[in-house]
Amino acid sequence: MVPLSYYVILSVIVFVTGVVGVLIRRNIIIILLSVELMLNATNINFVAYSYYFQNITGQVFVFFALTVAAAEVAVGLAIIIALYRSKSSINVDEFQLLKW
Amino acid sequence: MVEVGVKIVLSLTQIAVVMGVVLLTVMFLTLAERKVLGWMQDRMGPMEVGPYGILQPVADGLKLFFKEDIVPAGANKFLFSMAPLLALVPALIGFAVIPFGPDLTVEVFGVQFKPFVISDINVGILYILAFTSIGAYGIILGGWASNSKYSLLGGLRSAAQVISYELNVGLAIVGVLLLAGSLSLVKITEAQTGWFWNWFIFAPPFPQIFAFVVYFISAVAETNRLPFDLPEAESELVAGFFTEYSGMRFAFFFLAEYANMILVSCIAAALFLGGWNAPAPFLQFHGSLAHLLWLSATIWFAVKVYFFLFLFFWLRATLPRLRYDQLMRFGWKVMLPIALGNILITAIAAYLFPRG
Amino acid sequence: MKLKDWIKTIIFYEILVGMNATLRHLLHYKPITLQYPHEKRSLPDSYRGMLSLLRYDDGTEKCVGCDLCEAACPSRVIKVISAEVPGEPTKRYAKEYYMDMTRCLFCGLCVQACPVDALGMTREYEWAVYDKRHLYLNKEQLLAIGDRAFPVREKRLELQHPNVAFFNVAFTHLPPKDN
Amino acid sequence: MELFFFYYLAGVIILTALLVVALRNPIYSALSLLIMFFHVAGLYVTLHAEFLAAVQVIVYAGAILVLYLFVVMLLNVKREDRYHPQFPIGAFLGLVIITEVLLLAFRRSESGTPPMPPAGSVAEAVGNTETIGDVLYTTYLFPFEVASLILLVAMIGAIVLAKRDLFEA
Repeated sequence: MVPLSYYVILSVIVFVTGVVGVLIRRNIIIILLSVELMLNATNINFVAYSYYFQNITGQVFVFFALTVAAAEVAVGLAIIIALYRSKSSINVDEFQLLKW
Repeated sequence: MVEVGVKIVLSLTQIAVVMGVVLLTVMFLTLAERKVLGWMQDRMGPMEVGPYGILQPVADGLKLFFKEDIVPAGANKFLFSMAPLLALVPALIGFAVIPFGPDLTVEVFGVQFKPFVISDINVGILYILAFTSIGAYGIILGGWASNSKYSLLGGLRSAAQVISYELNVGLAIVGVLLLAGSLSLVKITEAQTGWFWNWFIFAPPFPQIFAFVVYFISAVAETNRLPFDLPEAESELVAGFFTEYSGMRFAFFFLAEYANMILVSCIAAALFLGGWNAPAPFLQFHGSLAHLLWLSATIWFAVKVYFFLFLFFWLRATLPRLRYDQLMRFGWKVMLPIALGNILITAIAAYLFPRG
Repeated sequence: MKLKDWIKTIIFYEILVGMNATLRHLLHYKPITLQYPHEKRSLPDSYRGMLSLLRYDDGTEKCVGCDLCEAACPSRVIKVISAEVPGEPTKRYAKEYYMDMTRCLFCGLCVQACPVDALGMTREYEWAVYDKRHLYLNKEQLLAIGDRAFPVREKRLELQHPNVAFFNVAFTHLPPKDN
Repeated sequence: MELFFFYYLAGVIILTALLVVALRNPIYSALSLLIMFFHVAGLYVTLHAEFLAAVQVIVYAGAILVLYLFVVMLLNVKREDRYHPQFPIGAFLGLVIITEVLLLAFRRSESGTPPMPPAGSVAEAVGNTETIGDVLYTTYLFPFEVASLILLVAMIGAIVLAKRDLFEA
């Protein structure tokens, strides 16, 4: 049997990888991919806890997370396309109109 | 430990047999398609290799095997080599949950063994849907990695088409799942035993005939067959996403297309036409011959699958290719509402008249 | 009427009609294919196949080197180098005669242009070669084709008229046929 | 045996997650994410969540990632040359969080890990899909409806954002 803490550690490592990806990448598509990484990390946690506590609620919430991820991708990619149309670039450093 | 060994050996044998049958069927299909198309168009089809051309698939296979393997200049070599595998593996892996015959259990060296289904998992249908959705990667990556505009256009078209029609396939299946109350193909087939009016296409509470039509049209579109073969439209895009492929890599794409055809035919037979069940109980071996039930059952299954495969060829011989916007409009504005309405009505019917 | 159309759409009426047509052809299977290398079509006499140069029955060439075929050819297939017949200053013949069959489109204009009927179109069409240069034919090759394709030359009687048959000098010993 | 499967799946998941962040070519990043999704689905299977495993592959690998690839190919971006200048800060933050969590995980507070579930427990007996369906359509019916509303809003939003001349026509 695999101890629950292993799953937690795995999920944290993946989550932090996602966070670092958001911080250090400049390609907006890869930033979105990193967000997917973070969502998956939480999902792993949910499922592991659901199994160890014998409570199906965790899996239901993974289901909701999937829904939200799908919505996020649809809107996010639409925004990327709109940005690319106006700036001809997907480098986040160039989108700085709101920067002071 | 011995049991695990026996289990592994049995499973591997089963997989080898199923793959062998599938690949043999693919070989036969390549010939049958050309022959049937020829006959429907008052031609003869291949006649040269062997008597009446029956050795043509062997000749084709040998030709493709010994052809020069070309990687176009500027192509992404790694993805270019990976794409055919990504297309072929999902097509073959789906056969793992198809029940080819009755749900018998045989004991071999103390190991429980089901000879006619490789693996009866309780999310069988979802498993197949999951892996067919991976098939789109082979197409889209093959198109992108070829470094050719025809391939790229074909790949992008195909990805859009496969995703749109996969949705309709999934929604069309839901009606059957509601009536059967299970996601396992074995259980779904078993729910259709008896006379042919128990088949889900004619099932009493609400016949799934609309779901069946939606499923079949979407399956034709998903396997990129005519009249929905836009990704590989010869007259517009040369050959679509595999324009730049030659030799064995081309053969893999080809195999994937035909294996996908067989897979969707098997699913259609199992979900809508009762799988291995005969139209009437007395058409199976029974009574003193009951121990041969598996034989007649597999034959019935094969008959149904081959009927669908023939339908594929028949449609190809009859219908012209759709335009791309027509294809998309048909998928989203016609097929999708019909599938959703079918789910609604089936749910109400299943609630009012629960089965068994 | 509206309802009828709607029902037809629902049951895929048009598609079923089309599928019926294809199935009928499958069941009443009468192929129109010819297994070409094994069986061949019988060609009409007026088939426009390979070009050839013709001879008279006594073996002399019909061609008088007038260059009209070269002028008539739309694709510039033909090249004629004409010369005097040695010792007979009034008569000319084609000293060299070339045809670039890679460019020929088999229109038959050269045959119609020829005043002495020296060109003919045979019924040969199996002229696939591995080297394009093999299709650049000289006079000997063209005459060989003519000999092969027209072993017996039927004379066209209207050309026996003295005004027309001015060039047909080789046939003077034959009595003119009456119509 | 289970531990071996866990180590394999976890190893591949971590490796591909790092590759997603580290690779320069967006297409390769998306493909490593694809491999990661598959192994996460495998992890779900070892945790007896077959339904979620299938949905993970269908939704993430079959729909979401294809959309990403679609956009990458549509925009046809040249590969990015450098990481962001705030690379050291990001790496430092990541290290800090990871060490913190590792310390917490290995401290083993008095509550400890929960007991192992008994074999043949509820989730396995009823069938994973049925259990999820039951809970989803009774206890969590309202969140379910909200989720469908979110999807509808996202669909409309995506169309409005991506359509070039929605208001000109």
